[in-house]
Amino acid sequence: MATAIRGFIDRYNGSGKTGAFNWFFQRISGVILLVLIVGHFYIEHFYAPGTIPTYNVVAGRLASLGWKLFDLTFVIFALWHGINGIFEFIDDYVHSNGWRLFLRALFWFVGILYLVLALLTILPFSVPQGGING
Amino acid sequence: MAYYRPPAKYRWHAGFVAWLLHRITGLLLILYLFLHEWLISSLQSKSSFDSAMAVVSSPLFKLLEIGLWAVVIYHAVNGIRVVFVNFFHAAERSNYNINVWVFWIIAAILFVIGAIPMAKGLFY
Amino acid sequence: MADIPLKIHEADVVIVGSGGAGLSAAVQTGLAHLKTVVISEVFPTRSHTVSAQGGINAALANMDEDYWIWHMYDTVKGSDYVGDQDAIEYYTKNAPSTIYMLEHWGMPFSRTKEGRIYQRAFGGQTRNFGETLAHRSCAVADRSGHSLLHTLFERTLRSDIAPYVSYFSEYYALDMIRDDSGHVIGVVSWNMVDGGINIFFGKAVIFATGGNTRNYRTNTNAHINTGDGWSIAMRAGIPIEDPEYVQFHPTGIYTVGNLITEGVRGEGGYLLNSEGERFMKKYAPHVLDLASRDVVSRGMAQEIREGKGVGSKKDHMLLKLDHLGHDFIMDKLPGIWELAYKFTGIDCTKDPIPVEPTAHYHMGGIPTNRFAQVVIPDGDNPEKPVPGFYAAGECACVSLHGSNRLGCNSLLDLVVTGTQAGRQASKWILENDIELPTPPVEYLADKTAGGTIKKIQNLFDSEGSVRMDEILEKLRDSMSTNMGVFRTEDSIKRQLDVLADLRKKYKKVGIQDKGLSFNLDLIETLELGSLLDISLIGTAAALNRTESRGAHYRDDYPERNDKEWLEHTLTFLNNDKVDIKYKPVRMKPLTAPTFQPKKRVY
Amino acid sequence: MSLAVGDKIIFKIQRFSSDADKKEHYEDYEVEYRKDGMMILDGLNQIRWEQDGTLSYRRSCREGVCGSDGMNINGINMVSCMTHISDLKSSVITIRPLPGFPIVKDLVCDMTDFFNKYYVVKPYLIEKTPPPGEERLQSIEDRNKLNGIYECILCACCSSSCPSYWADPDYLGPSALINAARFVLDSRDEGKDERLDILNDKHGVWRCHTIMNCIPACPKELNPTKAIAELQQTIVSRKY
Ligand SMILES: Cc1cc2nc3c(=O)[nH]c(=O)nc-3n(C[C@H](O)[C@H](O)[C@H](O)COP(=O)(O)OP(=O)(O)OC[C@H]3O[C@@H](n4cnc5c(N)ncnc54)[C@H](O)[C@@H]3O)c2cc1C
Ligand code: HEM
Ligand code: SF4
Ligand code: F3S
Ligand code: FES
Repeated sequence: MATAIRGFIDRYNGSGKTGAFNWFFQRISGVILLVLIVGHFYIEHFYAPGTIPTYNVVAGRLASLGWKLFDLTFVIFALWHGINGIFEFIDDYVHSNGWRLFLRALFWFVGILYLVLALLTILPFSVPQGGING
Repeated sequence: MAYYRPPAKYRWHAGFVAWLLHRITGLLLILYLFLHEWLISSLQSKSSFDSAMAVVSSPLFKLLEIGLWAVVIYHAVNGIRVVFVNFFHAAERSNYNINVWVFWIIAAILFVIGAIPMAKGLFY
Repeated sequence: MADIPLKIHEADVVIVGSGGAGLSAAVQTGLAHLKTVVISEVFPTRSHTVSAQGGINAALANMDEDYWIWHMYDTVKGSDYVGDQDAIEYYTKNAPSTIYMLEHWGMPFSRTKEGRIYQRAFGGQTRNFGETLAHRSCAVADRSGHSLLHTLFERTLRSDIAPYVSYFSEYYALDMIRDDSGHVIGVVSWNMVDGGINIFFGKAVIFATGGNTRNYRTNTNAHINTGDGWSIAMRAGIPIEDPEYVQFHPTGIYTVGNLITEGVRGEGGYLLNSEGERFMKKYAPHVLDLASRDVVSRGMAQEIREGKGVGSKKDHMLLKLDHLGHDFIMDKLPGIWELAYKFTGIDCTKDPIPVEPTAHYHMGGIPTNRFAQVVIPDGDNPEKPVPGFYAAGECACVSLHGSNRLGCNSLLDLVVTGTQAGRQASKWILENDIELPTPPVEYLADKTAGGTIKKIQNLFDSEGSVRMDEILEKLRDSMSTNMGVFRTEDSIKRQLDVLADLRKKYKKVGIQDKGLSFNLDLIETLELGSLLDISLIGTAAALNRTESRGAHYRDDYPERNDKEWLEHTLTFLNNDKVDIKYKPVRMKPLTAPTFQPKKRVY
Repeated sequence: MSLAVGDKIIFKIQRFSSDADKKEHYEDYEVEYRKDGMMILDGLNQIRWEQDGTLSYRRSCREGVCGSDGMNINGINMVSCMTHISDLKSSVITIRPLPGFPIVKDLVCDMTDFFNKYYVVKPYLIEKTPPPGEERLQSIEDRNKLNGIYECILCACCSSSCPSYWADPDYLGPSALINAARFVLDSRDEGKDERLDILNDKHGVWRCHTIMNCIPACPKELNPTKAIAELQQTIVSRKY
């Protein structure tokens, strides 16, 4: 019995991947996201009900560095938080080490891809094409 | 000897439901984020952007947006409750169940506050 | 019915029972680096030690001045002078270091303002040889047994012991194995989970199978407390000492038996009869409801006999404590409030709790000396050790408790005698070069366990018409009526007849469950057999003892008779016949002067 | 629904035997309500002794301190010996073994995994400095930190109610974690770091999603969720 338990204990020792940071950051980023997401909704949906967010409106807003940073922070936090959440799923429901590794790698890749995509999308908005009123 | 493990069943209660919804809404949100970002990034020209925006400004999409707001506000408020449980002992035996309901009510109120301007948008 | 699987294990020490006593022994054999196997009917922390509430006695003097000799005096007096005084001295002297040891192992004692172990007052515990009340019972709120058992189990999980101690939980001991020279070399058991006979060979065997008062209608004991240890020992030719002394706790909850601690009366609760009279003033004019357990139980039973019982059957008493006030009860006795509320629906801050004298504890047991070696009479020697056999805890009789145990002395008994058993067995194994028999497994199994296997096989094969519950119900009712607080020659003889009849019926008992996996039917049927055995020897011994001493009260012989009866009973069971022998009480302590028998007044 | 002595209630019990069966099935038994305050365990005993001897379950102390008889009664985990039939307020009572464990027979589960996880958290006092000749001192306040934690009876009602525990076979579960807290919060313990290192694992404290099924499941009225939060805070504040 003792050896069986020893093997069992080893499963909890020395993995190096404790999950503490992810857990903690999930909470921190959640609270930060609360501010960001309410801001995002306010600006996109409540601020001027009925107006259609045309390219110009958005681009106009994004012309300022502040808004650019706002949207970037939002995307980065949301991505991090959301993908972290998916990792939680994986740890809960996927039990083979191979699959766990594969899915983690996959979502790291997806995460980085979308980060790049976000940068490429938000940064070009800074130069309004054809002027604000065009 | 062959033991047997049937799938687990358990009676629902507020905390259980709250967690399940949190999971589902979290998943919906990240999937929406992927979709949203992919869509916007593919609309790099003004004309395509504006025509897409016209589509998503139709009443149907406005309704879906209100749904999105519900998902967001539920996830956000429940997330704050989780933080309260983790760091401020918001799960005493005497109040753990009530707290879930309190946060649900807060979520409902916030949802309505946000949904009103959004609903107004439906009629423009 | 499929074939019964058979498995053989070997170890240095085999411990049967994982209550406080068994675990204390396992710690010691583990420390001696001996391969130890603990087999138990239940997972260790489910043993009945977990139910103890009050505390564990030791003269720590944390609350007021106290010495072990005062503790010794109280124990001897409580035993009604049939306790063996050498053992009692060893035990009370070692009590403080035992408590410190438990504290070091992590037992979460309640604390005093100074940060020391909290001690409370309990019945029969006095200072200065009976002068004033002593605070001697070291307590963990009202969960002392739970904490004790968990602490001991935790101790065996530490890395210095864990590799040496293996637990075989849910293995039910069926019989023990003695070789031709009488040396005890193993235990035959039944794997309750998957089914099958498992034989555990060991150089020494320690029995710690706990209490056995399940043979009474209302009792404070767990479902598993069925006297298997006694029954197994008797089948191997070992006698049981003093089985006639059964302690009745005055305040078990009416009809269910769950214990309401003595502490309720300590805090000012008292007993009432149907006329609303505080009747204990008749039976113990000085201390009233706080007299020792045998005295209070007797008082209650006497009232019931006189028709002053409460309820439609006039068969119980009321424990009144509402006058203490709601806040006080919720502060000092919350556990009691919950038990009473759960089991009777009564809110004891408003109404009294219905209670009755309830079978609680067997003072007797497998005879041992103070080294926890099992001793049997041999020619002129009344106490010859059985090689390789040790016993500890409630199933053993050292005898520390004589004919009446004091509250909170039992938990101490478990740890002290359990530790002794573990140490002595280790010493014996390490000092002697013991060879386990090594003939072919089949032969060995057949030779030693053949009879047991056949017995089980028969139960599986039989189409027995009698169901175990009929016999059990009858047994519990008749024992309560005939062998209760009061006994007479008539009632005892009546009980012997009932038992003879029940034992005959039991031979025709059948089981409905013929499966191997977790066959509770089989286990309960086997347990019933043990209950019948222990009931029989207790009854037979009670018939012989024509005096009243401690928990054994004969209406026809109401006085204690030191001239003829200052001795221990030894009962042997041969098939359905009980042979009774006697052995002297060890009156001489190790260093203290002898406490001579005196009239016991409270 | 209120019950009177003499009424009949139906116990709908999930049956399974690893000897013979491949799948579970349910059997109905009629139980007589014999006295006020009758517990589920009394009903089970009635069935075993008077109707069907093949029914198996664990039980020992019959007063809620040994932890043998955790089972799922009308969808909620409880110990049968402390559950009043009348409190359930239903005429059909469904009884199943603890969810999430392999079933050996009827209401008896294989608890090996549960106890292994308990052993993993080093559930014992770790001492580094030799103790004094007497007891170690501990203030009343320090001792009171253990209240609401040390009373655990290892009944598994909490772990077996936890969806995380069902999902992740490596999750330590609320019971093992509250027993870890028992020592982490003990002022006498000197092994906090090594114990917290074990708990600080993806399948340790971080796998609790504050689902809180474990709170109402605990028959001793303990609060595993709170104990886990305490551990999480301790680890986080130790690290960050
Ligand atoms: C309700 C109650 C309250 C009490 N309160 C106090 C108190 O406050 N203070 C005090 O000092 N004393 C108290 N006592 C007495 C004391 O608790 C018991 O005497 C003591 O716990 C017995 O311990 P044990 O180790 O000998 O046996 P137990 O703890 O009963 O353990 C017996 C062990 O033997 C095993 N076993 C039995 N038969 C078999 C078998 N056939 N095969 C395999 N294993 C078997 C069981 O599984 C179990 O592990 C109380 C007793 C009761 C019932
Ligand atoms: C708005 C404020 C938000 C807050 C306060 C918040 C809070 C939280 C918290 C505390 C958790 C951890 C739950 C747990 O471990 O049990 C969590 C999980 C999660 N969140 Fe958020 N979140 C927010 C926004 C978002 C957004 C925008 C997304 C999507 C991009 C998202 C996706 C997820 C996902 C997928 C999970 C995992 C769900 C689970 O493990 O059950 N969250 N959130
Ligand atoms: S915490 Fe409660 S439910 Fe969980 S094992 Fe302990 S006593 Fe049982
Ligand atoms: S139910 Fe499970 S997820 Fe946490 S709060 Fe309780 S352990
Ligand atoms: S039988 Fe012990 S907890 Fe129910």
